[in-house]
Amino acid sequence: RHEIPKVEELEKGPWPSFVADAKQEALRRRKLADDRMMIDRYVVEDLLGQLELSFEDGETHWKHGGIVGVFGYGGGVIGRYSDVPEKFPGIAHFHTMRVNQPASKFYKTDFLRLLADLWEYRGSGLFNLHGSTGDIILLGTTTEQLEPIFYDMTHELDQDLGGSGSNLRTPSCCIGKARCEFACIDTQEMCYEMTMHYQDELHRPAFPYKFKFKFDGCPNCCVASIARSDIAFIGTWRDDIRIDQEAVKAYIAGDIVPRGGAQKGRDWGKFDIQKEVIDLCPSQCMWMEDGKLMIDNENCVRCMHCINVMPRALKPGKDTGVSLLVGAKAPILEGAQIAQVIVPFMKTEPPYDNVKEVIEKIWEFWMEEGKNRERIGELIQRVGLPKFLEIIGLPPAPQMIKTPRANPYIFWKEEDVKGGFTRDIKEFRARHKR
Amino acid sequence: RHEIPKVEELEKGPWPSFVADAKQEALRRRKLADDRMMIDRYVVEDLLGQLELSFEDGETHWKHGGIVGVFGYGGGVIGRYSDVPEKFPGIAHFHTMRVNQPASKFYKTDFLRLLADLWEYRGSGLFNLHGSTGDIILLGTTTEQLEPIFYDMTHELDQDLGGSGSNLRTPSCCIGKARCEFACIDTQEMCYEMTMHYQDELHRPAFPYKFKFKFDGCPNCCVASIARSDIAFIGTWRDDIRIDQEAVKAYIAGDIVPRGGAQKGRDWGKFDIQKEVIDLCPSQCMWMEDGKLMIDNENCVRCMHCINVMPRALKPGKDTGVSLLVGAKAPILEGAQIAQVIVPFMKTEPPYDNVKEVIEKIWEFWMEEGKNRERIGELIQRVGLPKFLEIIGLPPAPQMIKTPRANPYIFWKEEDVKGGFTRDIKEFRARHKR
Amino acid sequence: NPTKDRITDIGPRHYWDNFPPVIQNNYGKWAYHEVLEPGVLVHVSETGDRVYTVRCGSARLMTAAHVREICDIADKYCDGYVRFTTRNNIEFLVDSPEKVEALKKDLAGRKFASGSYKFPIGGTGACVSNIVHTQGYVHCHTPATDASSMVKAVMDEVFEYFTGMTLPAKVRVSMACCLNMCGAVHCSDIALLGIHRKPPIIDHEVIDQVCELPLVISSCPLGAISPDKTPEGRRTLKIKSERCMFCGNCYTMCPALPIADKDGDGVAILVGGKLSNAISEPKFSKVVVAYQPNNFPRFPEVVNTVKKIIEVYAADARKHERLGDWAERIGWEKFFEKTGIPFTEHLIDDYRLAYDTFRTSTQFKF
Amino acid sequence: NPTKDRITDIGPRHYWDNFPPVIQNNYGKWAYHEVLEPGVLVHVSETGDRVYTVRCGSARLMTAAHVREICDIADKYCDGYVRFTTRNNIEFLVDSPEKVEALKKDLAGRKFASGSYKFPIGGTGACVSNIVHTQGYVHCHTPATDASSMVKAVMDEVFEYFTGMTLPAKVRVSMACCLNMCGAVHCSDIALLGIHRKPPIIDHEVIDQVCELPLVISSCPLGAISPDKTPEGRRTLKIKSERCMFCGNCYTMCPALPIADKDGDGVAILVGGKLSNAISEPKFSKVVVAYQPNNFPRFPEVVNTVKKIIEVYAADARKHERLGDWAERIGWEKFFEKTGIPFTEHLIDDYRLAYDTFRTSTQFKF
Ligand code: SRM
Ligand code: SRM
Ligand code: SRM
Ligand code: SRM
Ligand code: SF4
Ligand code: SF4
Ligand code: SF4
Ligand code: SF4
Ligand code: SF4
Ligand code: SF4
Ligand code: SF4
Ligand code: SF4
Repeated sequence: RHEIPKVEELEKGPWPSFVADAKQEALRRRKLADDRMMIDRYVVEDLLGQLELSFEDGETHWKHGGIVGVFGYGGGVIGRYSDVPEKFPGIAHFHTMRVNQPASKFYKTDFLRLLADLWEYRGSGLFNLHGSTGDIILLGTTTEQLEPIFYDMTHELDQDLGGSGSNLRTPSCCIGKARCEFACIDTQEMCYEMTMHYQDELHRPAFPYKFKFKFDGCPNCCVASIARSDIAFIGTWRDDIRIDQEAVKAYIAGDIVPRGGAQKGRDWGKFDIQKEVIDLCPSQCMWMEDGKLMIDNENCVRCMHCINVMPRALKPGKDTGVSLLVGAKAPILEGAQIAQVIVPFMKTEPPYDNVKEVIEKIWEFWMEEGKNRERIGELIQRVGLPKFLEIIGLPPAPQMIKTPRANPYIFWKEEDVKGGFTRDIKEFRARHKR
Repeated sequence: RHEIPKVEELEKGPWPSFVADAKQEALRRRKLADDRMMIDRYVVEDLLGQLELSFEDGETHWKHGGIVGVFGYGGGVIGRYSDVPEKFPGIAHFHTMRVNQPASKFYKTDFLRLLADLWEYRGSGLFNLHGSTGDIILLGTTTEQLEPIFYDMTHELDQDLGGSGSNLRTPSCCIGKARCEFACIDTQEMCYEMTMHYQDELHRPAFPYKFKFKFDGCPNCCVASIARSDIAFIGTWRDDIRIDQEAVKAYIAGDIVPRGGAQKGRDWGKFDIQKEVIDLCPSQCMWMEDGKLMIDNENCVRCMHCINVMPRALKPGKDTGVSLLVGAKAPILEGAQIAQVIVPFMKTEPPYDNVKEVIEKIWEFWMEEGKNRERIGELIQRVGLPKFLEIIGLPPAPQMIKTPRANPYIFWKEEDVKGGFTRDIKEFRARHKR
Repeated sequence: NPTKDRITDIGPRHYWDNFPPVIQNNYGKWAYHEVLEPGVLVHVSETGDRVYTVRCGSARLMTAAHVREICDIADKYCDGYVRFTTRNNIEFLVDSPEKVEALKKDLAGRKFASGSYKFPIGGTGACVSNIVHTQGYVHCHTPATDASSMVKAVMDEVFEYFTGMTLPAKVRVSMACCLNMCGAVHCSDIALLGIHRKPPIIDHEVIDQVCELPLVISSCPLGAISPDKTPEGRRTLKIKSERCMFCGNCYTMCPALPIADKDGDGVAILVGGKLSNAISEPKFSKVVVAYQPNNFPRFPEVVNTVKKIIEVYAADARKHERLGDWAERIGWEKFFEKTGIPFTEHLIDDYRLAYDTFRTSTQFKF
Repeated sequence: NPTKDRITDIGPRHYWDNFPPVIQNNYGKWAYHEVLEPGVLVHVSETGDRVYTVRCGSARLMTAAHVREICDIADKYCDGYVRFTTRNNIEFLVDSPEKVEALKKDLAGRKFASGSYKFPIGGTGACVSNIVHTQGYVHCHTPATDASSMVKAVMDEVFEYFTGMTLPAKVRVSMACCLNMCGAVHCSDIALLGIHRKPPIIDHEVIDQVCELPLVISSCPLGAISPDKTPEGRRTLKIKSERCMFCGNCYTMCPALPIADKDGDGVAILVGGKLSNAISEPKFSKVVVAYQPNNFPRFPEVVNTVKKIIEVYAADARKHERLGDWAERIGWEKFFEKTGIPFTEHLIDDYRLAYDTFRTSTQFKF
């Protein structure tokens, strides 16, 4: 329908081309029967057309926001309207729906097919698999279709929407125990339980701003929890790394390829345990003794490096649990934050009541003290970590900081100081002339 | 004169006792002829008495400030009055004078004797050798004595006062070339020249706040320039570290004691060049090759460690010059600062005109933009380093930073951007409907 | 009546049902893994079971048709199961080496009409994996650049690094089209970030009707916005442009402050961030190129810079060393020297925690 | 007439005249040095000349009598030259080993009436050198503790570390009696710092006469001070005590806001700073004890803590490792464990750059 030379440029090259893909869908839609589509036939073509125009203008052609949604939910739908609807009527409305992905994104094809059918029928047929937060993103439909889609999805697919707006966002987790030998916690179960337990918080915005949960099975952080969630749940252990000395020898001898072969695209020479593991250990707590690899576990910071490089010889300990880190976010407004430790270690079992208790205390505090659009990480910075800990009832621990304060600007409380704060100038002046 | 049991406690113990010393002076004053003292005979005894009272009260007994000085100078004297003068009349006035010490604090005894005589005659006879900034501190005299002391000092001792108040403070330098093999710049000459050249700035406050110069001959920073001066001048080099391979061998063989024997109070075992030098090199740019010590000088960060440990084998390069770091200060108010690099390297020769040019540009900027009681380091933080560099006319260099910015909050200027900042909403709305 | 028969709060499907049997049977029992070749993993269970994973790139933005094709493949080889990774790659899991071979062959043969691979195999180990990214012109109202096109342009150019494992360590590239950073680029080895460089235009005609002016004023982190009146006496705002850092937060709050501009907008490149705690702590990416133009659709300047950085890193870094660890080891001054990227004043921090980025020592290289 | 014959702006004496001949002759020509024994250095020149330095402790606060005694010694052994170090030690320079021996003997014999050494030899190499400090109750109006007495108490207790060279590296102790930190304690291995813990008292009767109220209000970095009226309608100030961090800056600006208090004032202990660029970059000292009482005149709590820290450090650190580098290597959590110092909420930063002190990784020890 439109001339799209710049967009078509993107069909070339080896990497999967979303343009080529979109064009196949566009073609398909051209041929589809009218009753197989509840929205504009040319929706995909118009989208590509508007993209071309955006390239030319160097500016987006979507209008600002727009509040749409499904009844009773405050999130899950992002309203979107073209600002050149006369040129691209197919995308005059082009709302996305965020669909809560299953934990760690395993699918049965029957579900995916149903979803594809539904979305081709009532929407553009375009997906993001997946959105940055983890949702299945259904890209582009009209306002009228929102309720029917929700109805079909809940009734036929047993599937709910995800989060958007000032609420709990769709939690997400790494593959964990499903296919990873490093997992110290059951990320899927934890993610699922928290998602289900906090359905209300997820669907009905009542927070000062967005709030994200992410669950990583170990400090490798494959779901980026430490950088992208208001509470990062990260599996770890507190006993000793398990060592199989025979396997260590096999690594040294070159019988097992290090890091599971993840670097074998280049010839790095023979594996050197000293240079590649021991010298790179951030806490310098490893050494060789009589051909055995020794670890001073008390000084290990559980960085995973040695385990990553020699997964057949080393394994996390067995006394596993979770570390809670709080406050990661993107730079708007105070600058980006990586999450900070607030619970160095806790044991927990489904239904994770002790973890929920911490979560709820944090929310309570945030809802009370947080300003509009203030993330929890910013709030902690504003009120100070000591005060935050006091209110949440967590004991201060050196694990929460990289280093003690350098400045001596301590907020003493009245009860800390003998005699309190109130003093009498007369008494003082009796001792000290002006 | 006074009961001073607590103070007298401090006469005990091996470390030189200022109390025992003060008591010997007090005794001496008791015996001194009246015409040998222009201030109260009991000044020292009253000082000790007031100290005892302060111990009891847990509070100082000096009044707040007091503006006194010598004619035509805005600094050099710190006014001080007792707040219990009726008890301790000898120290009712107890001003200090700051006397500009000679560079790196070498003295001839004739000068010190004259000064001791003068100060015993017209002051308390108590000194600090030296004050934290570097001055000779004359502790305690009366207002009337200030002018006579200044007269005697300038006429008989050829000696001027130092700084206090919102001016250039007394510059100070490490021992440098006078007795140190590491000195890359002539710290005494530079310190002296700057002191003399800027006498007006030193004596007549016209700055927003204090300003300090300190000169260190090398990155060991023996005069603490990097932490305690608004401009730190630190000697360095940019060619190669000079190596005497024979001496290296001698160190390895144990024929020369490492670090000049500075650690020989304990048996640390045989010197291990690998562990003690090569492994501790912060830039990891050293290695042994065929019994020779190799340095990849391009990657050396001139930390001095290897030179410190093996001074007979290693010496700084010969292409020496000075690094300028700006903005060190104590924590009031924004928190303490260590000085930051603004000129990574410059060559300079007496009278250091190129350095003075930088200094003067900094002052000009600070006097224009600085708020009352704002140190230059705080001002740079307030306006931003890029803007500071632009105004001073220094080219930005990666040596000035530890790391590039993590946030993308860049202040683009209008001239950076094609088309400038002014845009027309009508034109925009022609492309984009509301 | 939308509440009729209404079902709500049912959440996602339960994960267990989505697991293929081999995963169900070995849940929590995995003993170790190996990357057999780029894109092909095997995980070995304590029970002796093995699961083979073939990982393929994906554009993330995909159609129903493409999803069905994925399902076809999964049905054919994987008993109807498939998964997506946290970086939007597609994973086909099978339980025997034979199936791996058949699957690989099948996948390699599938191409779009234009010749691009539909399912390029790779994205494992010391590679450039898929680029995490955002909506751009495809769906968002605040972008300063486009996402999908830039990702395609970059991935085309670094394709060999996706299908190979030749790097010292993994290189994670992320992309976000505005400072909101939905691509969470703040901790990536290489981050591509859309940036605005002109202050918002004020739509005086409507602003007092469509926006809460006091809220907009307080939304500006630098206090650049203040109340004003139009000549006609209408309430409006004014912006001190020398205070504006082009963050776009005011536009997020108020549609009458459009900030996008053809000449103003472009791309910043950040490098050296990471997420994992392995060896070094997670860290932020740092801005090393303040601006490159929005040269649609293939962003040659951006692509070349990314490639150059990867190449210099690949040649210079040590085994196991992430990009940021490399840059810190050699020193940022050497990073600029080696990559040939010019150092400009824009790269010097002047925001809130700027002091901590200043060089407060004489330890630097010339 | 004070301007008669006035001489001004003559600066200090020129350094060259103050140099003993051996220094003049070998200026800039020194080849290397050695610490022959604690307190005794030899520097060897390229010319073959040698200068021997005997370094002695000093109280810094000294009398004319003491200065004359120093001069007597310098006249006797050093041709009338003497110098002071940047840490207030006294240096006697001689040109032969024989003179060193005579000098040492002489110095060792000189004691005050009470038995303290006048000139303890030491302060070189891996020692605790003299404590840089400030005025305290001897001369200042803002102290939260006393300086000279605390220094004496500490040095008495760590005397063996001054006269020995048994530590892994130098340990620099500094002392400042209030947050102005004239002792520049912010970058010391161990820093003793007087702190206030009660907000200022307001001297309502005089404040509007002796202080510029707006200046005082703006002097508070936390905006804790605001205008107020007395019952009599006089202009005065009020202080929100929950916002006050007891910095004392308002008192510096205004004598009608005394902040010192017997029960409020005390000592904080900071550790791990350094100035030199050797091995690690210069760094700030960190608060590890938020408060210890002003137990005059010997501060047993402070002295014990200092001693404990030095002992644990001496036993645990590696050769060449400064205290801060040691603490960072073992981790601050281990620092607290090993020294037995309790970790309290007061040690967690909540000032401007606090975020950079937070642990943003899972890398920590239990
Ligand atoms: C769809 C998605 C990008 C994508 O293409 O994947 C997205 C899209 C938007 N994000 Fe986001 N964010 C998305 C994940 C993120 C992430 C990544 C994450 O969650 O891991 C971040 C960074 C992490 C964080 O939370 O800080 C993120 C940080 C933001 C911010 C900045 C928040 C901050 O505190 O700094 C905004 C601005 C705002 O909320 O007003 C924002 C706002 C937006 C809005 C709603 C635009 C706006 O200004 O109102 C975008 C709607 C685009 C559209 O039209 O569809 N988005 N956003 C992601 C959600 C998909 C999903 O549900 O799976
Ligand atoms: C005498 C001396 C302490 C000593 O016992 O040695 C001293 C004494 C005072 N200093 Fe200082 N400062 C002294 C060196 C320092 C240093 C160290 C240095 O210069 O290397 C510093 C830290 C470095 C710096 O400049 O930041 C220092 C940082 C301060 C500050 C905080 C300044 C800041 O920007 O953070 C103040 C507060 C003020 O200026 O109002 C201050 C203020 C004062 C005042 C004037 C008190 C006041 O609030 O007005 C003190 C007078 C005490 C008295 O009655 O004698 N003094 N002051 C030092 C000067 C002696 C000399 O000239 O040699
Ligand atoms: C599949 C996936 C998890 C998922 O739930 O989807 C995953 C799976 C594995 N990760 Fe990961 N990681 C996955 C995203 C991540 C991420 C997140 C990201 O990139 O956004 C990270 C953090 C990256 C960072 O630091 O910036 C991540 C950091 C690691 C590390 C730490 C590497 C390091 O040097 O810092 C390891 C250990 C290793 O590589 O040896 C690891 C190791 C692994 C192992 C070997 C774990 C195991 O035993 O199975 C898995 C296969 C490795 C491989 O791909 O070669 N995984 N891994 C993700 C695949 C993404 C992709 O398609 O490319
Ligand atoms: C005399 C003095 C300079 C002066 O102008 O007065 C001086 C003199 C020497 N210093 Fe220093 N330093 C002097 C204060 C300093 C200071 C400043 C301070 O402590 O306030 C520092 C910075 C301390 C810090 O980092 O906190 C200092 C850090 C060094 C270093 C670096 C040590 C390190 O491990 O970080 C060296 C190298 C070494 O020790 O091998 C050094 C080395 C030296 C040498 C060996 C240089 C030489 O070749 O002559 C000198 C004799 C060493 C000795 O005392 O064992 N000097 N030196 C100062 C003596 C102070 C005292 O009485 O104790
Ligand atoms: S975060 Fe750890 S447990 Fe989870 S997938 Fe990655 S390596 Fe495995
Ligand atoms: S997990 Fe990390 S810190 Fe612990 S021993 Fe292994 S490499 Fe060292
Ligand atoms: S700073 Fe360097 S040159 Fe100066 S005395 Fe110290 S070691 Fe010598
Ligand atoms: S001076 Fe420092 S950085 Fe340079 S080679 Fe020596 S130890 Fe290494
Ligand atoms: S990064 Fe910005 S422009 Fe891109 S999707 Fe997110 S909010 Fe929209
Ligand atoms: S773009 Fe950001 S800095 Fe500029 S006016 Fe808007 S909110 Fe303020
Ligand atoms: S530190 Fe404070 S109390 Fe001590 S001398 Fe300096 S200003 Fe006075
Ligand atoms: S002591 Fe400091 S924080 Fe407290 S009121 Fe005074 S200036 Fe403000």
